[in-house]
Amino acid sequence: MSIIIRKDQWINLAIIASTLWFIWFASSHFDEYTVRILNNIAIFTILAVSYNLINGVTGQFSLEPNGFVAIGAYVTALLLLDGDAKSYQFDIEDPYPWVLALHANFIWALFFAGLFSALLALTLSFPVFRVRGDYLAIVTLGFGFIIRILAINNPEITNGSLGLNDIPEFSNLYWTGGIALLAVWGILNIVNSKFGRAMKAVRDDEDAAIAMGVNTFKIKTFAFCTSAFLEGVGGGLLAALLTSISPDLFTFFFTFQLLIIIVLGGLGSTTGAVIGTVLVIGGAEWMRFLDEPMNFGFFETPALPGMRMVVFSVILIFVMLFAREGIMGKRELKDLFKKAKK
Amino acid sequence: MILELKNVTKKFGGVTAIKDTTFRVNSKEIYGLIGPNGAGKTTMFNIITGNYEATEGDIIFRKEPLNGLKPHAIVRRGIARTFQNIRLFKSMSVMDNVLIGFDFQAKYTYFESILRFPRFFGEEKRIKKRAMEILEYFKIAEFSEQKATDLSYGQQRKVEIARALATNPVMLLLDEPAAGMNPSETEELANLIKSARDDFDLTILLIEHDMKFVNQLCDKVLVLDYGKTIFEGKPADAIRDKEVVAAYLGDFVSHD
Amino acid sequence: MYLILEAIYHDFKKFPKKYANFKVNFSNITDCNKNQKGEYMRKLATLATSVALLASVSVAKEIKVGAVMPMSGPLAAYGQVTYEGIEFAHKLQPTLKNGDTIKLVLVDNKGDKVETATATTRLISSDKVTAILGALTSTNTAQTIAIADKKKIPVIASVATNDKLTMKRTFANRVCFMDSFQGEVVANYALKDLGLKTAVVIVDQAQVYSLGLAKAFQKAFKKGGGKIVKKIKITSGDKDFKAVVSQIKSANPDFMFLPLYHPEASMIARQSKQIGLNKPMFSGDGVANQVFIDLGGKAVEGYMFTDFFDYSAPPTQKSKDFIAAYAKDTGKKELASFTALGADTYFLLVDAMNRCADPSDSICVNEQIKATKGFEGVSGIINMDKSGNATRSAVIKVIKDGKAVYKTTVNP
Amino acid sequence: MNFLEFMQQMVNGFSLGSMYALIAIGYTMVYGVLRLINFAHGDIMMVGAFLGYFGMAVLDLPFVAAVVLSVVGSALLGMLTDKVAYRPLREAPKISLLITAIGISFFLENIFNVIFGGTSKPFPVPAYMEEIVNIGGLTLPASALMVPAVTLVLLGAILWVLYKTKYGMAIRALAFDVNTVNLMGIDANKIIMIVFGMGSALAAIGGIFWAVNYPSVEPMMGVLIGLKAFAAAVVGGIGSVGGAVIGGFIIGFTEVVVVAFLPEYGGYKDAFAFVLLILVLLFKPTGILGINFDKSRF
Repeated sequence: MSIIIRKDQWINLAIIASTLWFIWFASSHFDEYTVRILNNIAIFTILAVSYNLINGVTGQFSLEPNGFVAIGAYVTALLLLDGDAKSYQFDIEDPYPWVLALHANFIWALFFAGLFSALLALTLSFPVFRVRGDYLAIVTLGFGFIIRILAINNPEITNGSLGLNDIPEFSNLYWTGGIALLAVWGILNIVNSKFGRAMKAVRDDEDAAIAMGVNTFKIKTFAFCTSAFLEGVGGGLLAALLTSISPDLFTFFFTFQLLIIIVLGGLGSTTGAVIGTVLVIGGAEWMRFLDEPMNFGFFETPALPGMRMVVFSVILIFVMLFAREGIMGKRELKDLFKKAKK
Repeated sequence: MILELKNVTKKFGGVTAIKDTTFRVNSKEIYGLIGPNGAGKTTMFNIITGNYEATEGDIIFRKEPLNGLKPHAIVRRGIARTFQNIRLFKSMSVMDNVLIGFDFQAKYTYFESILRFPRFFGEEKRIKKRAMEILEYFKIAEFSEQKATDLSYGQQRKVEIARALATNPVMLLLDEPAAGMNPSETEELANLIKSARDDFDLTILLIEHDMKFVNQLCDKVLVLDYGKTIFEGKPADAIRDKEVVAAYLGDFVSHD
Repeated sequence: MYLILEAIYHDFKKFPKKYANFKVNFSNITDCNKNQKGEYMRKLATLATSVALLASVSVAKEIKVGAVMPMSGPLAAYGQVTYEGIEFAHKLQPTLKNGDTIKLVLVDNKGDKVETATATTRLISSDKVTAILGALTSTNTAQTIAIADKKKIPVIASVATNDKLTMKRTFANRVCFMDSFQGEVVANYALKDLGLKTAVVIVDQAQVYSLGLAKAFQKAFKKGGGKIVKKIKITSGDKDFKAVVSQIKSANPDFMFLPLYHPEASMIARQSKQIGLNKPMFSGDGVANQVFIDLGGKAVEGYMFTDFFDYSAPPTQKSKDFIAAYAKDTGKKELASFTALGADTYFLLVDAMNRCADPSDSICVNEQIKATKGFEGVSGIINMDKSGNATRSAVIKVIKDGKAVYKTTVNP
Repeated sequence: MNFLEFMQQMVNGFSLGSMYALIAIGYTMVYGVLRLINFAHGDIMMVGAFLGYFGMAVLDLPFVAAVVLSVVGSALLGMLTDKVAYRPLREAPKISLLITAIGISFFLENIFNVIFGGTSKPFPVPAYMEEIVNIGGLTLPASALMVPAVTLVLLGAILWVLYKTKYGMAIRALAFDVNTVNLMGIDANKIIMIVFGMGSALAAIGGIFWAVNYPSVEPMMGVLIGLKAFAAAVVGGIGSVGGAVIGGFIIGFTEVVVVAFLPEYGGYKDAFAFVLLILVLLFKPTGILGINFDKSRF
C-alpha cells in the first residue's frame, strides 16, 4: 500500500470528515427536536441501506425489516437493562431467571442484536431460497408477524404487550451517525466487490448468474443475513434512543415506510437509499399539514387524519409506474459526478 | 475423450424429451448438436449444465460423473455456456459482465471485501487485468465501461462468449451462437470460435441451425429428432443422410 | 450532504417558530436553583422570578400546553374523541386567573412510538410547552413520560390506566383510575351485589389494558372468595371465537369477565348467544361506547361494564355545565367518557397553573397537580396523590334496549 | 370434550376453511397467470365487505342486491387495479409488480380509513342467516351451513369454467406459457383481466361471508385474512384451484383445532398459517397439488 492517497480517496475522506463535523455541530448547536429527527434519519439510513441490499441490489423482494428490527430492539433492551430494572418492570408474568441475568454494555448489546438477527435470517434462508424469489416476500411478511406474536405471548421474556421501559439512553448522534456512516461504507464496499457484482447478477438474470458459476443461494443468503444484521443493530439503536419499546412499534407500517424510502431513492442505489431516508423521514414531519384542514383560499377541506398515508401509497404506486428508477435509479452519487465530468 | 453421455433419458411428466442418447466429445473437438425445433437440443444442454437432472443415464466429464451436481458447481469444474437468446446482465457494464465470470476465481472472503483488506485490492486488480485481456481478445475492450445492453447484437454475442470464457472453462457450450446474425457476422464468428478454441484450449459443443456454419466449423455432429439420435458423424455426411434430410424437410414444411 | 441536511433543518425551524416566542424559560433557572449552583445564581433567579411576576401582572403571557394524540392511524377514533374534550375545555376556559392565555399545540403521533418520541421532543424543545396532555394508550404515554420526565415537564394522561405508568416517575400524572381499582370494582360488585362466585376471564394478550385489568380482577376476585374456572387468551383482531365460547359453555361459570375492547367483546357476545351461552357478561371501560352496542346488536342486552362517568347522571356542577355547553355547541347530548376525561386533563392542569405564582413554571405546576384535592372535574371528583394517580369513583352501567343505562356509582 | 362438541368444532373449521378457500382461489389464479403475489387481494375482499355494508346500511338494498353490488363492484375494482397498476408493468422486473401490489393494498386500506373511519362498522346481517339451527344437538347459525354450501357450488362453477370453456383452457395454458395462449388466438391481457375479475368476485363473496359470520367491517380486515389465504394457496400448491381449496380447509381446521384443543396456545393461532407455510416450503416446495413453475419457466 502506498502512502499517496488517490483522488477518490481524498473525496471519501472529505465526505467522512464533513459528516463527522456535521454530527459534532448538530449535537452541540441544534435543538433537541432537530437532533431527534437527525437521530431518526441516521437510524433509518442504516435500515434503508441494508434493506436495499436484499431488495434493490439482490432483487429478492422481502418484507422483513419490522421483524429483525424488533429482534434487535428486544435483544438490546434485555442486555442493557440490569436485573433490578427488569424485575421491577415485569408485570404480566415473572421473568425467567436467565432473562434477569442477561447484561452487557452497549457495544456488545448492539453486536448481539445484529448477530441474533443474522442467525435467524440464516435459518429462514433455507426454506425460502430453496424456491425462487416470490415466496420470500410472503414468508418474511409472516415472519415479522410471528415475531410480534411471540413478543406478545412470551411475557416471561418480553413483558408482553407492555414492552420494556427505562432502557438506558445510550443512542446519540455520535452513535447513530457513526454507525450509519460505517453501515453505508460497509454496504458500498460489498456492492463494489465480487459479491456485489454477483448480487446484481442474481437480480438481473439468476440463470445466467448460475451459468457463470455463481452460487446464487450463497449470495442471496449473504445479502439477507447482512441486511438482517444491520437491521438488528438499527433496532438496538432505536431501542436505546426511545428508551421504551413494545410490540406495537413493529407492525407492517414500519416496513412500509422503509419500502417507500428505498423505492423513492432508487431500488439498488445505496446513496439513493440515504437520500430517500432524508426525504421521507424529514418529509413525513413536513407533510403533517396534509392531515390538517387545508385552506385553498376559495375552499377549505376538513381535517382528514390519515391522508398522509394515502398520499404515501399513491407516491409509491406512481414512482413504480412512471419513474420506476426512483431518484437515483441504480446509480450511486459517484456516478453522477463521473457523468458531469464528461 | 472429455465428455461422455451414457444412455441419457429425460422425461417431463409423460413426455420424453430425450430418449436413450449416448455420445462422446473428444478433447479440443468442435462438436455440433443439430436437429429440428423441439428435438431436445437445449434440453440436452440443460442436462449437461445441471439445470435438469437426467431421468436415466450418466454424464461423465473428465472421468468424473456430473450427476446430481448443482449447476454452479459444474461451471466450476470447467463447463461454461451461452444462451440461445442473449442473457447479459442488463444493468451492468461490459466489464462487470465479464467480471462475474471470475466470481469463484477471485480469492477473497466476504469480510475481506467489507473491511477492504489488501487481498481484496490485489485480487480485484488481478481479475480486472485478466478480464481486460479477454475483452481485448474479442476486440470489445473499448466498450468496457458501457452498459452491455447498449452494444450491437453481434457485440453482445461476443460479450456473452467472453463472459463464458472468463470462467476459465475446459469446455464451452454455445446455444445457437449465430442466430440472428448476417452472413458476414456469421463468418467472423466462426473464425473467432475456431481461434478461441486454439488460443484458450477449448472443447466446444454447439447447437446450431445454420448448416453452412456447422459444416464450416464442426468436426463432428449429432442429429437429434424428437429426443432420438438419428445420426452421428462428420457434418458433410449428415447432409447426405436420408433420415436427417427427412427430419429437416418435415421441419421446414411444418414450421417455415 | 451537509447542504441538504441544513436545508431540511431550516425547514423544520420555520415550523414551530410560527408564533413569536417571547417567554423566558424559567424552568432552567429554577433548575439551577435546585442544583445549588451558589448564592449568586439563587439571587439571580429570585430577581428573575420577581421580574417575571411583575411582567405577568402588566402583560398577559401566552403559555403553551402540548397535546400528543393519535389523530390518524389505528387508534385515531379514540384519539379524536379524547382531543375533542381537550379542545372544547380550552374553548371554555382559554385564559388563566392572572390573564395569561393558553395555547394548545396538538401533535399527531399516528399511534406510533417513534412518532410519539419525536412529537414529545418537539413540544418540549421547539414549542417550549409547560405541560403535556395525553398520548392516550399506556405504551405511548410511557414513551411520552420517559422523555418528559427527564426534561421536568409534567404529563397528564387521560385514559392510560396501567398501574406501572406512574411508578418511579416524578412528572407523570393521570385523571383516570388505575386498572387495579377497576378490577376490584368489578370483582366486588360481582361477588357482593350480584352473588356470582365463579368466573371465566378472557384476556387480550396484545392489549396492555386487558392484561392489567384481568390481573387486577383475578387478584380481587380470588381474595373475595370467588373462583376463576378458566382463563382464555385471545389476541386483538381476532374475529372467530366459536372455539372460545364452546369452551366457556363447557366450563359453565356464573359469569364471564371480558376486559377487552369493543370489537372483540362484541364478537364474543354474539357468538355466545349463537351457541346458547347466556351467562352474564362484564367488561371494563374498553366497551364504553356506542360502537360496541351497534356491533353487538341484540347479543349485548344485559351486558354490564364499568365506566368513569355517565352523562345522564352528571356527578358535579361542572359536568352539568360542560354537558350543557357541549350540547349547545355540537348538538350532541351524549358526552363520551373519553371526551370528559380529555377535558379533565385540561381543567386539572389549568387549576394547578392557577395556584402557581408563575403558571409557566413546570415544576411548580407539577407539584400543584399532585396536590390537587377534591377537584370538581367533568367526569367527577378527582383527588390526586403524591405519585400522580387519581382517586375517583367508577360507575357501573348495563345495556338495556340498545342503550347504556346508569346503574350505580362505586366510590373508592 | 364429547362427540357433540367435537362435531361443533368441525363445523366451525369447515365454515372458516371455506372462507379462506374462496379468497385463496383468487391468489392462486393470479399467481398462475402473472406469477404475482397480489398483495392487494385481501383488501379487495375488504372492499367487497364494505360494498355489501354500503349497499345494505346506506342504500337500504336487500341482501341479495347488496351481494350483487359487491361482487360486480369488486370484480370491476380487481380489473381496474390490473389495468392501472399491473398491466403497464408486464415487462418490468417482478419486484416492481410486487411493490405496486403493496402500494395498491396500502392505498385501499387508507382511503377506506379516511372515507369511512377506522372504527368497525356493524354489518346488518339478514335475520334468516342468524337463525339458530339445531341438528342432532348441534346449535348453529344458518350462515355456518350456507357458507360451505355456497363455496362448494362456486368451486364447481369455477372448475367448470376452467376445464370446459375456451377461456378456462386459456387460463390454464397461460399458467405454463404465454406463447401458447397467443397461438390460440386469444389476447393474454384479456385472459389476465378475466382472472382478476373472477378472483375479485370470489374475494367479494368471501368478504361478505366474513362480514355475515363476524358482523363488523373495518378497513384493515383484509390484511391478516389475505395473508392467511395466501398461505393456504401455497400450502395447497400455488397455481392449482383445487389446491387452494384444500389449503384453505387445512388452514381453517388448523386454527379451530389449535384454539379448541390447545387453548394455552390460542395466542399463536394466527402464526400457525405461516409456520405451516414455511414447513411446506421446506419439505414440499410446490405444495400439495403444486405445479413446478420454476422448471416450466426455464
